[in-house]
Amino acid sequence: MAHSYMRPVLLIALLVALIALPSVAQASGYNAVTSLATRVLIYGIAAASLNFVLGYGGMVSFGHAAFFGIGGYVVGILYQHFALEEPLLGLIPGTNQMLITLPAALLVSGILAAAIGALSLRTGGVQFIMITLALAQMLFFLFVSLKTYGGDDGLIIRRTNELPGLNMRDKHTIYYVCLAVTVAFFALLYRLVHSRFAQILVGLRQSERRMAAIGLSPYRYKLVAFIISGMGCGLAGALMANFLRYASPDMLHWTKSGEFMVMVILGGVGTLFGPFIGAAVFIVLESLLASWTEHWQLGLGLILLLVVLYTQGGVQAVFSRLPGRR
Amino acid sequence: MTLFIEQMLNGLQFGVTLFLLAAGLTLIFGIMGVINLAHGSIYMVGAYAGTVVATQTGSFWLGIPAALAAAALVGAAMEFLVIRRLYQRDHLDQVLATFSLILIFNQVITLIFGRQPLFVATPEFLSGSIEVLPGLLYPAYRLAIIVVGLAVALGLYLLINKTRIGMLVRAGSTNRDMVRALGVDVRLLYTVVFGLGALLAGLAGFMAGPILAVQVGMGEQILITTFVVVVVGGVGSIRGAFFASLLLGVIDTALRAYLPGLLRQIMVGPEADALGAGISSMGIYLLMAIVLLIRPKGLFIPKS
Amino acid sequence: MSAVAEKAPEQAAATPSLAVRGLVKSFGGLIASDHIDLTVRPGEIHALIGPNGAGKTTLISQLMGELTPDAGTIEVEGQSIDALSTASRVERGLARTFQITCLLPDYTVRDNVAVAVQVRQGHSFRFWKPVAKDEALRRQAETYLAATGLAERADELVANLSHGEQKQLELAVALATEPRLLLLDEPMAGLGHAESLQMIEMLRGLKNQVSMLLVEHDMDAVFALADRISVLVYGRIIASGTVDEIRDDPDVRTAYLGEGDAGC
Amino acid sequence: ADEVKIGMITTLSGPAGYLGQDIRDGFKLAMEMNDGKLGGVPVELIVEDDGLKPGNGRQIFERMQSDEGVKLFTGIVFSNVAGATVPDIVDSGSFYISPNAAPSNLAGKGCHENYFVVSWQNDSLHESAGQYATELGYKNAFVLAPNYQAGKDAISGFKRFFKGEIAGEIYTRLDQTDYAAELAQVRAAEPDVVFQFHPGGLGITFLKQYQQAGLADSIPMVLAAPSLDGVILQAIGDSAVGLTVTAHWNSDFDNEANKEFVAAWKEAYDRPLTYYASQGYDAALAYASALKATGGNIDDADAFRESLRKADFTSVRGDFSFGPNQHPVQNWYALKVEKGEDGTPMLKTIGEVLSGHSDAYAAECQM
Amino acid sequence: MLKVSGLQTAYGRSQVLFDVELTIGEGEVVTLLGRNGMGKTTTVKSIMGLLKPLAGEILFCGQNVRGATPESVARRGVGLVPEGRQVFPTLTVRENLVATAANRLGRSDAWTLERVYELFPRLSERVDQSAATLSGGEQQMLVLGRALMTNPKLLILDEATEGLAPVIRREIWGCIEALKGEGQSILLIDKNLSVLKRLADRHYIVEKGRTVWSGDSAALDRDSELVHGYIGL
Ligand SMILES: Nc1ncnc2c1ncn2[C@@H]1O[C@H](COP(=O)(O)OP(=O)(O)OP(=O)(O)O)[C@@H](O)[C@H]1O
Ligand SMILES: Nc1ncnc2c1ncn2[C@@H]1O[C@H](COP(=O)(O)OP(=O)(O)OP(=O)(O)O)[C@@H](O)[C@H]1O
Ligand SMILES: [Mg+2]
Ligand SMILES: [Mg+2]
Repeated sequence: MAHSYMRPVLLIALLVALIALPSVAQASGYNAVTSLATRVLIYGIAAASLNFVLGYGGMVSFGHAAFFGIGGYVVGILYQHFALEEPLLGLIPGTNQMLITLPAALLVSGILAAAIGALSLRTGGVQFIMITLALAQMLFFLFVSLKTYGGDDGLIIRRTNELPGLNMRDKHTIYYVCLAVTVAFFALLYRLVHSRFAQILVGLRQSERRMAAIGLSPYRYKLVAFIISGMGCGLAGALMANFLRYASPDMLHWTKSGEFMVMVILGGVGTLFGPFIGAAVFIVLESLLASWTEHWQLGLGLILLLVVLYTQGGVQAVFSRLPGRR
Repeated sequence: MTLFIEQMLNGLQFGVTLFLLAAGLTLIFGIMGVINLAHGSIYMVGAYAGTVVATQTGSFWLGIPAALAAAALVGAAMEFLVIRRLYQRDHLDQVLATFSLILIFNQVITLIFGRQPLFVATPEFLSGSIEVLPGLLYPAYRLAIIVVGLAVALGLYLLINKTRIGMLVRAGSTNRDMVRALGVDVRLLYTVVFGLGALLAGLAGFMAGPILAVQVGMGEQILITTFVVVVVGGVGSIRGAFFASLLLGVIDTALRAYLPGLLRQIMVGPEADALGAGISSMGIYLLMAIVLLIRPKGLFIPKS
Repeated sequence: MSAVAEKAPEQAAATPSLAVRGLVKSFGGLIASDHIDLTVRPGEIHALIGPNGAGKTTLISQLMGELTPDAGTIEVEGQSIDALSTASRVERGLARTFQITCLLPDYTVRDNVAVAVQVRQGHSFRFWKPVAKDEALRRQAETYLAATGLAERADELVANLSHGEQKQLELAVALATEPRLLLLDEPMAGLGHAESLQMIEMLRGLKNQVSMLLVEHDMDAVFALADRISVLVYGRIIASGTVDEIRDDPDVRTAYLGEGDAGC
Repeated sequence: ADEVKIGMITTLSGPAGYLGQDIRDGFKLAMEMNDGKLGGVPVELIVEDDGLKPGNGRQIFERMQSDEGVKLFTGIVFSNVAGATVPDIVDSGSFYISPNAAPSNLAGKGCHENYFVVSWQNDSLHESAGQYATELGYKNAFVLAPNYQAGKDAISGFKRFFKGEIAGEIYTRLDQTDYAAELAQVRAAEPDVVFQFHPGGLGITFLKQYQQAGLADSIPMVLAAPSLDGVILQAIGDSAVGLTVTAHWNSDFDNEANKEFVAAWKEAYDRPLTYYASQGYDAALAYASALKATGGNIDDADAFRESLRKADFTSVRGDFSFGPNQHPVQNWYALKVEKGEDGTPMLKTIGEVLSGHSDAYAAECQM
Repeated sequence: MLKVSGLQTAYGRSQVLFDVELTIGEGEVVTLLGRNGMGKTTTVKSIMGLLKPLAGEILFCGQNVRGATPESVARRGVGLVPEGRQVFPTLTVRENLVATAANRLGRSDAWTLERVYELFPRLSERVDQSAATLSGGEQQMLVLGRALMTNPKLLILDEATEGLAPVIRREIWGCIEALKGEGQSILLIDKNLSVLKRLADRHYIVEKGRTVWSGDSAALDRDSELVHGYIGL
């Protein structure tokens, strides 16, 4: 199969391109491309995380913005306590060290995912979609009314978190940090989706009844997958808060969950890199079209519509149908 | 006491309004099994079409057929051009397709009617209040909504549960090919039913005109609430959607009306108000979460 | 088969493989299991026959823990399994096939079996090692496919299998869990003549290693295989005995077999 | 001089699209009235829709700044987009003039020397309403606002200046479509006056239902400008007659600059004129003043900032200057909805409520 | 009535039927035999229009129906009892029966609910139960009843007795025999060779997507050696 050797080549090419991107962007005078690419990387992580439960596990979560948002707020809240120099709840000191905030975001979003997952996995199908939505919306309303952390106006993070030895005020540095995290994330995800665990997860998507009949308790596996996925989104949220230097309830709103879902479907459900491609296509289209016309949503809508109607399985499917790759 | 009755009446009325909005969705989502995020857009189309015609002609009555026709036509066209290709596919493709339709509809409405909300007059004969109980005045227009909502509920119930069309639609949603192999033109049937669902959305949109803002994006605001109604009631059940609407309406109203007051008994004023508002915003979501945890299929679907 | 399965009969020689006592299950007004008592001896093939809707599948689902009985107890090899989840029952050696096939349609035939092997091995919380490179798993899966005559179809997607092939795969998957008590829900249904014969041969080969509760309407198969037969009618066991006893039981003839040639 | 580029990041899509549209068109009007120049310097205005997403606002800024070399920005409608975007703009040395959103976190400690506001600070809007309600002699007021930051600011702003009692306080929801429960409470509380803050579509809905519930005739209402802008007024029609509003600007202001502006708007656009447009227009005038003073040289940031601070332009509002946190110091007026000559309701200015009013956060700002 | 020749059909890229021949005359009962996976169901689906054949000819009552939609094939009078019990799970028993009921050809002795209940008394006990919760055999009866309610000219039964108790099976054979007596044309797929031999007029055997043998019951006995090779008897 052409697939097996084409793929590593393509991936390496992509990686090289991503590494070269800031310099190329600068040289050609399109500096903003670097920030655009940073956003793509971050959303790529979020979408791929969602895809892990949605595409592989068949759990259509409509509440993943909750994890994205909480990841962002962990960074924001820790920063605020750091800046004001008053510990959180009188106990936990604030910090602006990325080596602490990222793990903290992972931890908190993991705990949140465990809670939300434990509740919502008791249902399935449409009910699961709606209950994840409901729980995420509750969190949204909570943050909207939390005046201490800016409520609806959000939390401004005046300085990006620090990493020892790096100048985090430089846009290229942030880009490379995000790229490194993204590469690590996808490497892990690659192993994960080919593991025994994923084999089970994909089986559960196809028939829970069958999986139970061969001796498996579905709930535990689904919950673990949900937690992993929530942590991925939390990571993305934490990076986003660092990149935007801002966290707001907007990150938790259901429309954000919807966007993630659109990215996943656009790129290709249940494929490893599909969601990443989906995120790239979505974000790039959005900003490209918006810079051309104020009626960009019309264009975006039409393009998305054509993609669903004429590609079966998203953008990824188009690639794999190109001649010579089958 | 009058206040309490009034609040309950408000709750019921809000519930019926919700049902009016959810009715079309029950048909399309609950029964045909299509996740149609653009349902709200059709609601908007109905509101705009009806309002524009009513304003241009000066007659509220002429607005009604305009709203119904526009919504039904747009709905049928949407089914014919887009949705029809997606029945066999994953629900997720429906999500993406109808999401793009939202973007398209909003932009097209903006291009045609501009960005400002439209002016809608309440029809003269419904603009006053009626004394429903001694000392309890109630806006006539809202009573009209209740009447229309109840009529729609009854009509839908009969259609789905007592007619062959209803059976065929339900049958088709689980096994399209088999329905076709038994000699029924499912495609036509679905176009018609989708059009009917759209028509109901259009009706809801037009009826909402005099009490809400007719503006771009008005559909998305109600979309989630209506999905909640359908799911709480039990997907596919008209009866469920109806009672869930009333339940949500009453609970929501009661929370808004009484929760801050209750909280104020145990906390200081402003905090109680903010917390009360916060909890009541979460109200419907909280309710849905609780309902689904206790009855995972919704209220009106038998357990097994 | 594996060592466990081989030893099982001796170990449990005294205790029955399966003992059901006073099992009751009703759906609304309908009583699907009406105080069922049933024993499957170690190593035997115990056939359960009865008219459509008698409650056979419902009984199997209760044995597997997919449905909760209203009353009664179930013991496997002398131990109560009433409180156990489906998964733990499988660990105790129970396995079933589904009358209306229930497989993983997007997996290949081999993967369907491999997943079952993997679950049996119990190393499923492994997030790192690629499963596709696990040769041992593949090979094990293939032995079960060979046993059920599906070896040639190993790489086919299950969605592309014909109905009969899916029934064969049902059995292969159940075998992959290395059961000591196999609950077979109409394994012959949908099989062609040749395949039915093949299936009978195979089940006969498993005899004495695995106890079986065989639900089947194909009387040729039942009479060819069963050591004992129980007859379930309207949720109630109306007769229980050897093949000959049952064949001649007048009640069974009217309720189930019908008069005349029993062959059809 | 060389052409100067001004980047406008604003919200053009969704229900709130009309706000951004008016800001943009007000700004453009100022340019068109001067042959595409501001302060005698040719200007290119680049507009982009942020879709009300903070991340997009930030992205648009990056692109405009680095790819198109824009250094002067304006346009953001909503506080949350401003929160994600403005700090970046000003930290990078560019200038930002807000034509609308002015959240408190950027007005006090978070103020910045390159950040200017020509509209108001969020709280001031409602302080004037509180003041006016007091002046009208109302003894107790029922207050309602959505449960989000701006809503809370509104109520606290109102209460800060209202001397009477609060008969009831309700926080509504941002996505609420039915106010019957709240209106019943209002009716039961029998207040002298109702103050409510519900901008845009929410306001239309609230006012329609208020009128239908028969409250419009029995309980008067005092509002701040966002709850009854020109568009809302048009959408609810006659039932608005009699409502009182406090604002920093109105179309009937009797000064030359305003008359010119109003006339030009009517000439150019066939839709109601809102205060958002006036703020867009003023933002343009503010840039014009600084461009004129510096001769279009924006590279000397200090000089440009100095000339901006002077606020050397004739605002359509009349007197206008920047306070220490570079937010406006201005007068607030009382308006009343009356039937105009052509029979359609219009806002009429009836008096001054506060003069030379600044905001509560200015003191916290250290530059 | 039905004439199939040179039929070729594929699922996606994998071709399953290569050359299927089949003829059913007015009032005839014909069987399609073959091992699992040889293409019997695929043939049926191709006839019904549920699959689009690659090549070949399908004439129903003299009209070419190859490539026609399933609904138009059904409306011309083909009734299908599909393999694998495809009831409409969310409908009740009664609804399953009436939803698609029709008498398009204007039969005088049309099937009615009563007649179906008479044929399958068990169904009449389960009128308002949702079809998903029926037992396997009950579902099979329901599907058969549902097809009868469309009053077809040609009835296709794809393993219609699968999973039925011997009594019921016998009843169904009886019913098919009665239908045959009324002149109903039937295409049968089943593994119950002894009954098929008695009931059917002619038989076809498919092997790997090709019609490899055809003939009447007597010929089937005569060629038993050959037949054994194909279907393992
Ligand atoms: N979930 C349920 N709700 C209501 N009735 C049910 C349910 N499940 C099964 N039944 C009824 O219980 C009875 C027994 O069903 P079961 O599937 O066990 O029959 P069976 O003996 O397996 O029949 P068959 O041989 O036809 O498969 C049937 O009448 C069926 O309709
Ligand atoms: N949906 C499908 N996609 C791809 N291949 C299929 C599909 N369905 C069936 N096949 C293949 O087509 C061949 C013929 O299948 P078909 O279902 O027609 O067999 P059959 O003769 O009806 O067998 P059975 O008696 O087992 O039902 C089989 O090899 C099967 O694997
Ligand atoms: Mg059964
Ligand atoms: Mg078949």
